[in-house]
Amino acid sequence: MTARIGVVTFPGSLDDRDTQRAIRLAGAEPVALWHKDKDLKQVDAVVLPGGFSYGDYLRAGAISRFSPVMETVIEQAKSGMPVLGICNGFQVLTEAHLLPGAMLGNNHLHFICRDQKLRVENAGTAWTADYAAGQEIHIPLKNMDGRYVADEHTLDMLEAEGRVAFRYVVRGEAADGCGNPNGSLRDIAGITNEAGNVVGLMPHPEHAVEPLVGSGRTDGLPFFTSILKKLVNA
Amino acid sequence: MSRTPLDTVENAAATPDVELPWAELGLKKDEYERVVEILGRRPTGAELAMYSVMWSEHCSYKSSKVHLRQFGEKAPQSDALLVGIGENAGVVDVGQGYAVTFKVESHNHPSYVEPYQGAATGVGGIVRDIIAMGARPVAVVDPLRFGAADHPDTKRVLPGVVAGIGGYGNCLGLPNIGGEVVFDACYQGNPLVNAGAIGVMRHEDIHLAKASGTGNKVILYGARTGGDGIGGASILASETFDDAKPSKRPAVQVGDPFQEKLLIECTLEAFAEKLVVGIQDLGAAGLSCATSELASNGSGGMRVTLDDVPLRDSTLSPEEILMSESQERMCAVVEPEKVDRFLEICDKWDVIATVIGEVTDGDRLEIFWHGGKIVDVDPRTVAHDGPVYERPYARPSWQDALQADDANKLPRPATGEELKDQVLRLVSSPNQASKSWITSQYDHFVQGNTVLAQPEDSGMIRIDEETGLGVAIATDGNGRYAKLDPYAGAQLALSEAYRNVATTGAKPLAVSDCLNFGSPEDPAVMWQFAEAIRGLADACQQLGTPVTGGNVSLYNQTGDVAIHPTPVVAVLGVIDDVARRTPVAFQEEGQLLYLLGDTHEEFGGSAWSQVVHDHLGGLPPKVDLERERLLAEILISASRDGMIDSAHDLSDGGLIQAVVESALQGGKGARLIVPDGLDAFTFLFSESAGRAVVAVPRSEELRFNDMCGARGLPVTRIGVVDGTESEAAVVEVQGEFALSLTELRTAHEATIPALLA
Amino acid sequence: MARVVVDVMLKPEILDPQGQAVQRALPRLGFEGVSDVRQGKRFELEVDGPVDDAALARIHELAESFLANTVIEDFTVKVEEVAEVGK
Amino acid sequence: MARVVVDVMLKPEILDPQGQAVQRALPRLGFEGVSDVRQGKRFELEVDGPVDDAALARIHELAESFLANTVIEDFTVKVEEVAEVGK
Ligand SMILES: Nc1ncnc2c1ncn2[C@@H]1O[C@H](COP(=O)(O)OP(=O)(O)O)[C@@H](O)[C@H]1O
Ligand SMILES: [Mg+2]
Repeated sequence: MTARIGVVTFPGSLDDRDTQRAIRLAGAEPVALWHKDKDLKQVDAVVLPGGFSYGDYLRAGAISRFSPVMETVIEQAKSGMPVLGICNGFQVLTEAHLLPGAMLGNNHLHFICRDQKLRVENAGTAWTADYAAGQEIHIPLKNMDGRYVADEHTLDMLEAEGRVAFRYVVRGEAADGCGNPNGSLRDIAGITNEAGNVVGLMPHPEHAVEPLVGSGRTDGLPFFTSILKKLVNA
Repeated sequence: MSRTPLDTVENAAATPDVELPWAELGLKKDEYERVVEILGRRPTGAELAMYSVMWSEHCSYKSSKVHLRQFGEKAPQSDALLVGIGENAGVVDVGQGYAVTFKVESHNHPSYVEPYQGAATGVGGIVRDIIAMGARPVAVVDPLRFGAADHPDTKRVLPGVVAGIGGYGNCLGLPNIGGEVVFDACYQGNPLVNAGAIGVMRHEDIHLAKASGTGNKVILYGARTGGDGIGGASILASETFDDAKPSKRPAVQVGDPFQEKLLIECTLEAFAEKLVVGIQDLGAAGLSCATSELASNGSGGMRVTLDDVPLRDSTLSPEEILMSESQERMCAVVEPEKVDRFLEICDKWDVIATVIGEVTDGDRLEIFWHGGKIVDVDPRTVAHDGPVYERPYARPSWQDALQADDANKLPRPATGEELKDQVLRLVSSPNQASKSWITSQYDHFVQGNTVLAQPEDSGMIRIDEETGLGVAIATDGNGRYAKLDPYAGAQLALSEAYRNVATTGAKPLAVSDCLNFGSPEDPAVMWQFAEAIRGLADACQQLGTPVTGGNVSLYNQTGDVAIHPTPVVAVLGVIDDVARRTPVAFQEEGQLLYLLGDTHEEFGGSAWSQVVHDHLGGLPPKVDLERERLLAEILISASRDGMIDSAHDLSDGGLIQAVVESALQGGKGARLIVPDGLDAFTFLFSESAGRAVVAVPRSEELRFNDMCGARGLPVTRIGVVDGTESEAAVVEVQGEFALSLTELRTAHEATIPALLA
Repeated sequence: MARVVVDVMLKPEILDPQGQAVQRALPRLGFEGVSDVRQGKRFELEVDGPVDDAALARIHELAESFLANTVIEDFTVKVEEVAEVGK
Repeated sequence: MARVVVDVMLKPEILDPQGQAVQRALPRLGFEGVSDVRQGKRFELEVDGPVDDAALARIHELAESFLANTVIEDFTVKVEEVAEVGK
């Protein structure tokens, strides 16, 4: 038996097929979920993929957050089901208050697409167990609204509880993908909830799973093997 | 002025003396008389609206048609061509049952008025052309031209255009895999915003724009229709017919990429279920174009009830509805029993869809409004029988003087120090500098199949995961060359794009073009246009790459001053296994650098003459298509057989520009030796065509040399890849100068952000 | 029919790069004496029926839960006179 | 110091995809009775010195040439009372 991992398609989702491919390459079974269905088709985990759901109109993730599928995702996430939000998915998770803080427009006001260097800060979540804490990886980043913002109190809490999952590596050469790409507070690239089952990040691990395409690296694969191991061993 | 209730066909027949504002709608007197002759009566307002937009330069190609014919007449025999010129986009067989469609279009003028929206809707339009062929769009490219880099208006236009292309393309989920950015004062008031798209489908999924099968339904779906882009029609509506109407009609369209993304998904789902008989996107001339083209390409006629068109603005007149260019709309012809399913799919994607008519067994296009028949025409006369002009053309009087002003006579650098200084000026000049500030605003990862993207020589997309089948595309065009000699300039544009595709290891298959010129009413411009087409058609014939479609943009001029003639050429190629692609970046220290091809003293129109002397004169580099073909064959074989690890074609900026780019991308230095028989300056800066630099692993040296020798391609060893950036590597020309990668990187990468950020 | 306007602005403590970009451009345009610029959103809602307290309360709720993200934004709700707005 | 507010809205005849997306979402949120939504921009400018007619004229010019693209957008300029804005 392998794990079934759902990938939600919202209107305007873009990286949903790519995420399904990454799940397949990791050895799990991708299951397409539709935003209008509350039914999660008995999946073991859910990924909210990247894209511009509802065109990112109003605010990124703000409209999708109210879709029928999210009612179930919110409910299930609260009772422990692993949920990963990538880029637009991360934005949906903050809008749904499954993760604290909010995403704002990049401080340079442009879309940015590059192979970004990250440090794994928390290798204990459902989605990061195959990394080592402190490991530095390159994962493609591509977004308009990637600036993570929260109040000081929340930021301190995230740090104290080890809930900053990924940070942008800021020392080193820009040509090597270093530097805070969007003005995110405390260089935060991704965070987790208290239980470690819900993780959101801006960069796109599903575009770093094959040497031939995308960034040409495979640094993103451990996201999908982490969750697979967890689910199969569960 | 009171309005007659409705200008029906009946009414028009009964009131032959009513004067219609044909001149305001852009028709010439004889064109209007031709309409009257075709109809055997005066047209109704709605008919006049249709004829006037469909017979415009933009839709009818009336000035360019007589020349464009050469692309068909001289078309090389090619088994790869599945659908040729005349459809929304050409279709090329790339093997394994896959077909690829691609096309480039211009959105120049709107992008000057409103850079963001103009560029965004340009992407939207070209993508709908691709969907209309039955294909899933897989990538976009954007050849761009702007005024001088340091002109204040460039700072308004460029960032808006780039944000618009990115805003729309990124939101659609289409990777941007290539394009161009060129600055020249001649584009100051006429930036060129060309956008291209590629789509992939199975052979059996090719769809055409035709309405056949009596009783089949015509479905309009997508955005509601508003008063966009109907300048002419509002004259018709307000002056002749109803003065009380609001005259405010937007001159600029606003794009809704989210709506278009839904349109793509629901169209592809309908294709997959075989629900669609014929399909047409709505672009220029909106419903006028879609209905008349669908009807005239099919076997029957068509009846349309305009009242059923969903409107965004309820005050629109029927003439305006027919002419509206509202974005994000498509028109499908569907068998009656499949209509419900089609509507269901639209509903699933929250796309508004409405049956607005049906295919009839006659051969007339009839359109109704409020119960009256307002259009009754033979659709062919609207769509295909537009006027054709043989515009006068003449070689301009200044051409000789321009060509006599020989760039080879310009003062050249005399010392190593001067050479070094000019290399730095070259690689940091706006046209040769890194465009990553621009291209990093485009998503090139989405869809997970991007093998190569900018700044590679061509973009490459994997289309089959199992076999690694892929396609490559490059777009090129050098307006400076074309100004010096439009015939050769067009051939050089093709040569360069062809070479760029081959450099990555793909075999060039077919061509699309976007021909950007000044006013066709100027005989000098018309000569440039005629020469460019003749050059391109001749060269396509010789290289065996048919032109599958394209776009003409005329009237790109400010007052009497036209832009440089700018034929932009896109070449599509195929590669059996993308794992064999060749990148630009140097891969490994110690690999040997070879220059393929011949280097002559050719500086006319060169980047060096522009950057160092602000000069444009002389002749462009000599065209040698047989050499291009041989070079391409060698590059493709070498890539397939693993003989080269990196390759970069030589074009503007010459050899030094190419070597610096490969070095910076790979983070590796290079040591170069000026070959016997060449001086350092010519070696570094000449822009002779038909050349590339390749890096060969030492183990392959013999095999590679033998192959070139056997096939008769000149090959010269010019140096070696040496040193890594982290250890202070340099690009050195022995006995002349050395520049550190750090210094080169700063020079190459700082220019554009400094101008625009 | 009445128009209700909801203005949404970033909270003062949140960096507003759009507003800053405008402000930075002003001197270049020969425009001095503006010490701060903030950019926000304006929503114009055309409401059927009377805009009584109950309706306003509902719009307030809508703004709070949807039009604004109160983690980062503040908002105000006001009813606009139906009179034509001058330029 | 005074605050001048420039509201920039798409012209009524221009498609407003953002406003439409908001409007279409309302029924799903259980919110009925809004027949149209338009979304625009609001700029708050903190102006040093007095906002006299000359200053207003200059801000008007700024709005016309920079803050709005009058090909597709309309704008209004108004001075806001310095009093704290209620929530
Ligand atoms: N507007 C653009 N959009 C996307 N890619 C671009 C754009 N402008 C330039 N590029 C990319 O940058 C690289 C260098 O451009 P250029 O020097 O024009 O290439 P070449 O000389 O090989 O034709 C190419 O990969 C090209 O596709
Ligand atoms: Mg090239």
